Amino acid sequence: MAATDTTGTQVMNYREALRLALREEMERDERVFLMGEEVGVFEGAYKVSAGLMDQFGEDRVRDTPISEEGFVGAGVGAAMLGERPVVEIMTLNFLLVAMDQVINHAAKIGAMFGGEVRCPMVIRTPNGAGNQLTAQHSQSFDGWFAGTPGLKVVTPANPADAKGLLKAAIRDEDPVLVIENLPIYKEKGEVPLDPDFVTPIGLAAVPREGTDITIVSHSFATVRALRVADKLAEERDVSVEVVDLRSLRPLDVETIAQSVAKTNRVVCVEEGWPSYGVTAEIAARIGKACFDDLDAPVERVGMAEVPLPYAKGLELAAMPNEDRIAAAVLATLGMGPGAA
Amino acid sequence: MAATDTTGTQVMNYREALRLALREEMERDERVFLMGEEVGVFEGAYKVSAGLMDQFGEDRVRDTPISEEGFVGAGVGAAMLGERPVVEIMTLNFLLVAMDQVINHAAKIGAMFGGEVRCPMVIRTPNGAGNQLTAQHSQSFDGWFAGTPGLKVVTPANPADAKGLLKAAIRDEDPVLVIENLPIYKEKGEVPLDPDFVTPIGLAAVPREGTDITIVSHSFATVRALRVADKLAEERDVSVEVVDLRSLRPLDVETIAQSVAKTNRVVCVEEGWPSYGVTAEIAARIGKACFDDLDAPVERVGMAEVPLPYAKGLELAAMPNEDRIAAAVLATLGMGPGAA
Amino acid sequence: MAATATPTSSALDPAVRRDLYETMVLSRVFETEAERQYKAARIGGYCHLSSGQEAMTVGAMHALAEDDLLVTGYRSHGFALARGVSPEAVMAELFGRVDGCAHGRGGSMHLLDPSRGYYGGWGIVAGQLPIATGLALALRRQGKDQAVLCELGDGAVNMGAWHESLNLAALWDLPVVFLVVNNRYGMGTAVERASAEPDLYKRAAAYRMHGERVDGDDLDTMIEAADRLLGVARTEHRPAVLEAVTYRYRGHSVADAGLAYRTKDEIAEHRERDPISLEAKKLRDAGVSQEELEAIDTAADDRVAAAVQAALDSDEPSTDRLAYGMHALGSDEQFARMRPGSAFGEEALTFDAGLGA
Amino acid sequence: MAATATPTSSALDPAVRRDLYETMVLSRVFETEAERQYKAARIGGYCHLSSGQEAMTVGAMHALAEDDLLVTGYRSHGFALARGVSPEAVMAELFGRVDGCAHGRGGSMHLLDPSRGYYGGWGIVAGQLPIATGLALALRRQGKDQAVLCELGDGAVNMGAWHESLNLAALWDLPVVFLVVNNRYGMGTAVERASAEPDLYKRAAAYRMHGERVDGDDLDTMIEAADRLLGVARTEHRPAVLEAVTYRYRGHSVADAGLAYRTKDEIAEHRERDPISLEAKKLRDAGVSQEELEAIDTAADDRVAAAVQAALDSDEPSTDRLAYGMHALGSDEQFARMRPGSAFGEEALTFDAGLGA
Ligand SMILES: Cc1ncc(C[n+]2csc(CCOP(=O)(O)OP(=O)(O)O)c2C)c(N)n1
Ligand SMILES: Cc1ncc(C[n+]2csc(CCOP(=O)(O)OP(=O)(O)O)c2C)c(N)n1
Ligand SMILES: [Mg+2]
Ligand SMILES: [Mg+2]
Repeated sequence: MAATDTTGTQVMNYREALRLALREEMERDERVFLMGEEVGVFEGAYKVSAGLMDQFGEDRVRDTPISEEGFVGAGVGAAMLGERPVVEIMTLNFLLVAMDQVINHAAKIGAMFGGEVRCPMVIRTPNGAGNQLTAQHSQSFDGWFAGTPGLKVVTPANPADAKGLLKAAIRDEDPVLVIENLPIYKEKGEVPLDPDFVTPIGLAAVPREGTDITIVSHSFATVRALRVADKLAEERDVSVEVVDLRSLRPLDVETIAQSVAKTNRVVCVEEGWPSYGVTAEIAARIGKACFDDLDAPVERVGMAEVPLPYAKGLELAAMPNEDRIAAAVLATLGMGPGAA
Repeated sequence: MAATDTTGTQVMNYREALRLALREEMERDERVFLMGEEVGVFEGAYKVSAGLMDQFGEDRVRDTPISEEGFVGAGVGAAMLGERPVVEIMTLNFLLVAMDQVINHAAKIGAMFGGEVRCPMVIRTPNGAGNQLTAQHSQSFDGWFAGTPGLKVVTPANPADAKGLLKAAIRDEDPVLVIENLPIYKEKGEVPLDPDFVTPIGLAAVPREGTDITIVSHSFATVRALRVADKLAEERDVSVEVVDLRSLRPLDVETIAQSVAKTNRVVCVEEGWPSYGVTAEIAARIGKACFDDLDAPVERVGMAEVPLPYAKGLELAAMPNEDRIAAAVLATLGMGPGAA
Repeated sequence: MAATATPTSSALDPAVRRDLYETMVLSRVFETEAERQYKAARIGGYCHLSSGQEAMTVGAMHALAEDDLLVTGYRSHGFALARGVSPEAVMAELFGRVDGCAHGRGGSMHLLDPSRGYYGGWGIVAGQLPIATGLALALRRQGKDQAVLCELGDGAVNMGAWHESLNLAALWDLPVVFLVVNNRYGMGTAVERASAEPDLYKRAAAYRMHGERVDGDDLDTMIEAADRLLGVARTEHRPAVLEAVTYRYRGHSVADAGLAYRTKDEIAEHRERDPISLEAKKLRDAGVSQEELEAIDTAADDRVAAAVQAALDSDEPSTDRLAYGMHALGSDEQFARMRPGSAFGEEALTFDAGLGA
Repeated sequence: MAATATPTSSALDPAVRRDLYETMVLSRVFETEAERQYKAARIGGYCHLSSGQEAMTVGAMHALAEDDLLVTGYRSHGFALARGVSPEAVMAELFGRVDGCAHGRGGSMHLLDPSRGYYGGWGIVAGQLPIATGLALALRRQGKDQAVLCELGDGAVNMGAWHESLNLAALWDLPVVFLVVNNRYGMGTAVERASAEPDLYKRAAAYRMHGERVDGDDLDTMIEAADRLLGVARTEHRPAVLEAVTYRYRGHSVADAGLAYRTKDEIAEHRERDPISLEAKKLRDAGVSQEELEAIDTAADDRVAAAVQAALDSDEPSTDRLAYGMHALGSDEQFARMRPGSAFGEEALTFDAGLGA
């Protein structure tokens, strides 16, 4: 997968795209180093960093003890002194034990110290559910970080953005949380090979245009949204536009509003719990920015509001599966069961 | 303040009302005990527990080391074995270091273990800003907990609810987060003396009725909302209805919707950052439940989205002060600057 | 600091030794079958096996008194079985069925049985330590002379929760024994690459707590130490760290081949000192015949086959009961007013309905 | 384990001793004035004084080399002053003015001066430890022979962050000295009521790290120990714990009378061994006259009065610059598309405008 050609694109999966971004940035900038549990000898719990310790050595691909609070904070300190740490957290769930370093330290530095010192660090970690990992291991706290002034939060939903956003994050002068996603790791797509390809932070994408209704989503929900759009186009002749947020903070309200101004109907989808979640903010923004454009209430679809149960059937039922999304789209269009 | 009369009401401040609730519940039920930093000898950082160690002894009013993760988790374990721990966290900011025990342990127990064991614990802690405590000490993460299935979250805004909701929380069989508030501690009000007075969890209050517009708020934002309502009634002849949420999870959408159905206009106010915050959820719910009732977009007012700066002038400007709330109300009524 | 010696169990009654051997074999056979069922996609999620650790597990459970309490991490099939949870209830849990010990809600990582004092089965590294500390605090408040055994891995000793829990337990004289299962690796990270003090038991001294290391692959050693330290916890209300050195044969979880960070030779070397073989030898030395031992194997096979069948026969949980158990009875009423503008069909979420459809 | 001895500073040059004394007096006078200004409502928030701890502070800062780094908790006026941050910049920070060392954004708890290697000034108990560890890691990555001094309180040693940081520092051979300021209490909780091992320095052993306890009220002792351990950190890249025993005269913060948990007698007893008086005696013994000592007092008074005046003369930060510093230059563009449907007037929040109006 290590491309030497740097023009054009290559098909690779999401995890390979992340690895390419890491490799390119580590080659470009000595200050970049990777740190986390099992990133080195084990090559990453999800193999994102496979081969990197061999290439860059133990200092730049640093295995840590199980001590998230300690090594996230160590990343903060190293960043303050001009390093460019990329800290891997095995899954987003484990960031709970390091919350204080992220929220009350990394995010505070720029403002609290009057601009005298910066914290250019990256934390990368997958969110997501779907493999029966049960209640403690299947969560998406994306909105908590996106609601924290001082942080930036990006959520790539395909391999190209995985490369582009991770590189943008590493080059950013502020703390950036890159939320990857377990089910997308194996998804494939075309990825630009240009080592200076970056995806700007704060810019949503419209991976599918449509005219009848908008689905706003991020991370794996975008993958689902695109599938639902395909299916509804085929089966119900509905034209769905998909807005992939890509960045939760800053949030690109402009792109959302433009889409809703065109379609006048919208469903917001997320993998996590909707109440007080990401879709709450999206729906609230749309309610204000598009008040006169909306022909129907903004619908939301997310995980059922329960700690995710283990049994496969329960898990599938609880997750924002494509049937539930399609049903919400049709209901918002007045095409649901019971409609004419 | 220790009332022996148990009929009627008595004027006391919020902190005394909390203390009364603790004392009554500890007298009623041997299993109830208080634990936290400085709750005993020091009588509480904010003196809520003054006198309780004298009355109940060191075992039931237990001073802890500075180890929030440890003693919150100890509360979880004790609750699983049938105790009724009330864990004080000095301020909500410090719950960040114990996040994992709250979110990934306490909240999971009932569902993840198939209903085989429960966790009847209370965590009480003040949120809030306003005394120049600066970025690390002035936060309101209320929405994060309210967005966590398995938890219940209440936010009393006056002394009577402080007593009633804390007692309801202690008697509840589930983990309940009682979010108190620093600026309200000294506010006074009538408090029922009946030791069986409780405020039901999940029921909003309407402390002020009005016809022109609704302000939805909780915690200290309700105190502000009531002041703004007074002021606007007097100065601009505007009739503001105030809905005090009291409970963030469960959330009483019914009471909000009834109010908005009457007034057709609404401003949501919170002390924290609005983006991805509590008002996002409230606005999203209103957008859906009251789609046909709204005559104007739902406005939101909260803290400016910056880590709260120290300097008094900056702090005042950043907080959801009453001028900003009043301006939002008038703008929503079309009475703002520039309006006829 | 030194723990008061209590009568040791090293002179095990032969019948008891045989029983314990049966449990060790059952555990091994159960896990071998679990791996097979995982590969057949009847079990999902994470599935952490403990083959190779049976002497440690069974020894500790033998020392645990009936009314003592147990808390573990996620590598806990053996603990559940040795504590008396039926293979049917454990296998059904792995299959995600209603007859599982957590009614199919928890899976491999979240086994439990409060009726046997087993309070889970937790998945966040070291997250169970504060909880075990709290259980011990509750015992003290209730004036009981019972102990809590809290299992954790060698990787868990580097988490902040370890430090806070041990300090609280020591400061408050709580009856909890922290059983550090040193199987040499936390995922792919060897103990020396993770712990600045790789003699993990020595860390107990930072809390003026007793700590000791034992050979976790020898059943008698394990029983003696666990029994003694649990005894101190019960009677003198003093916590302790018991580090049991052992080895896991399989990868970290079923998904890990377990070879990136260690050699086949290393595994083979440990297999030569297999705890089950060690016990078989002791039984043979005590006169148990080869046929008898084989009968134990066969019985375990049958027992596990029956557990698989029972799990297959058990119902899948009804999807109408997604929120079962989440909140206590009566909470539906509290949530009733949340329904308008529902984001997720709160209508469908009820807490207090039964498990059935 | 034992730290290699490096030349000690106990034979302080008389001029240096005098300078250090001046700093100790300055610190005391500054804090007395800060308390007065707090009561006059010119200073808000939390304000933690360190009167009584001056020998520890000034001694540690003397041992810190110019290119070493410093991280502290929130009780840090003395550290900032002794590190060379001007009284004007510190007082202006307490007053919330633009000429404060954090431009009025941080206040008493969040002093800093990166140009002097001082990386804050942190308010969450033990939150600064992982950060100090990371600074030391950066030094190592950069191949530098500098050290980090990380101040923390006796109460902080019970936080998980302590454990994780010390393990990382020891495991990775990081040049950081953890200076535990044991002033006997964390708020109202005495050390023995919080730490199961009240000899705090002994906890270093849990990481095979050197730890030692010194009399923090004796300037020479403090300098010798800090110098020696920082030297080991710089040259051998080994961390250490230095526990300095001292006492705070005032309450936990200006809001605390400081008497609920200790007696007036206890305070009086400690005042009898006041570190400034001890140093004054040494100076007098070395021939410094009473007038000279009084002149130092007067100079400190003047210096602090000038600082107050400068702080008063400094502008209040413009409310148009609420978001100053939050994000790096160029971030405004990233946030531009967030404005429609603004919840909080994003229009008003710019990061890269200057500090002025
Ligand atoms: C806080 C946290 N971080 C990371 C993980 C992922 N994880 C699960 S098990 C494990 C290794 C634990 O090793 P050890 O404590 O030695 O136990 P063992 O698996 O050997 O039984 C890791 C890193 C987790 N569950 N929780
Ligand atoms: C995590 C956390 N918990 C609680 C607090 C509140 N708090 C501030 S200072 C303090 C006492 C700290 O004592 P110690 O470490 O001895 O330092 P000292 O104040 O004596 O300098 C406490 C409990 C906090 N800031 N952070
Ligand atoms: Mg292990
Ligand atoms: Mg102290």
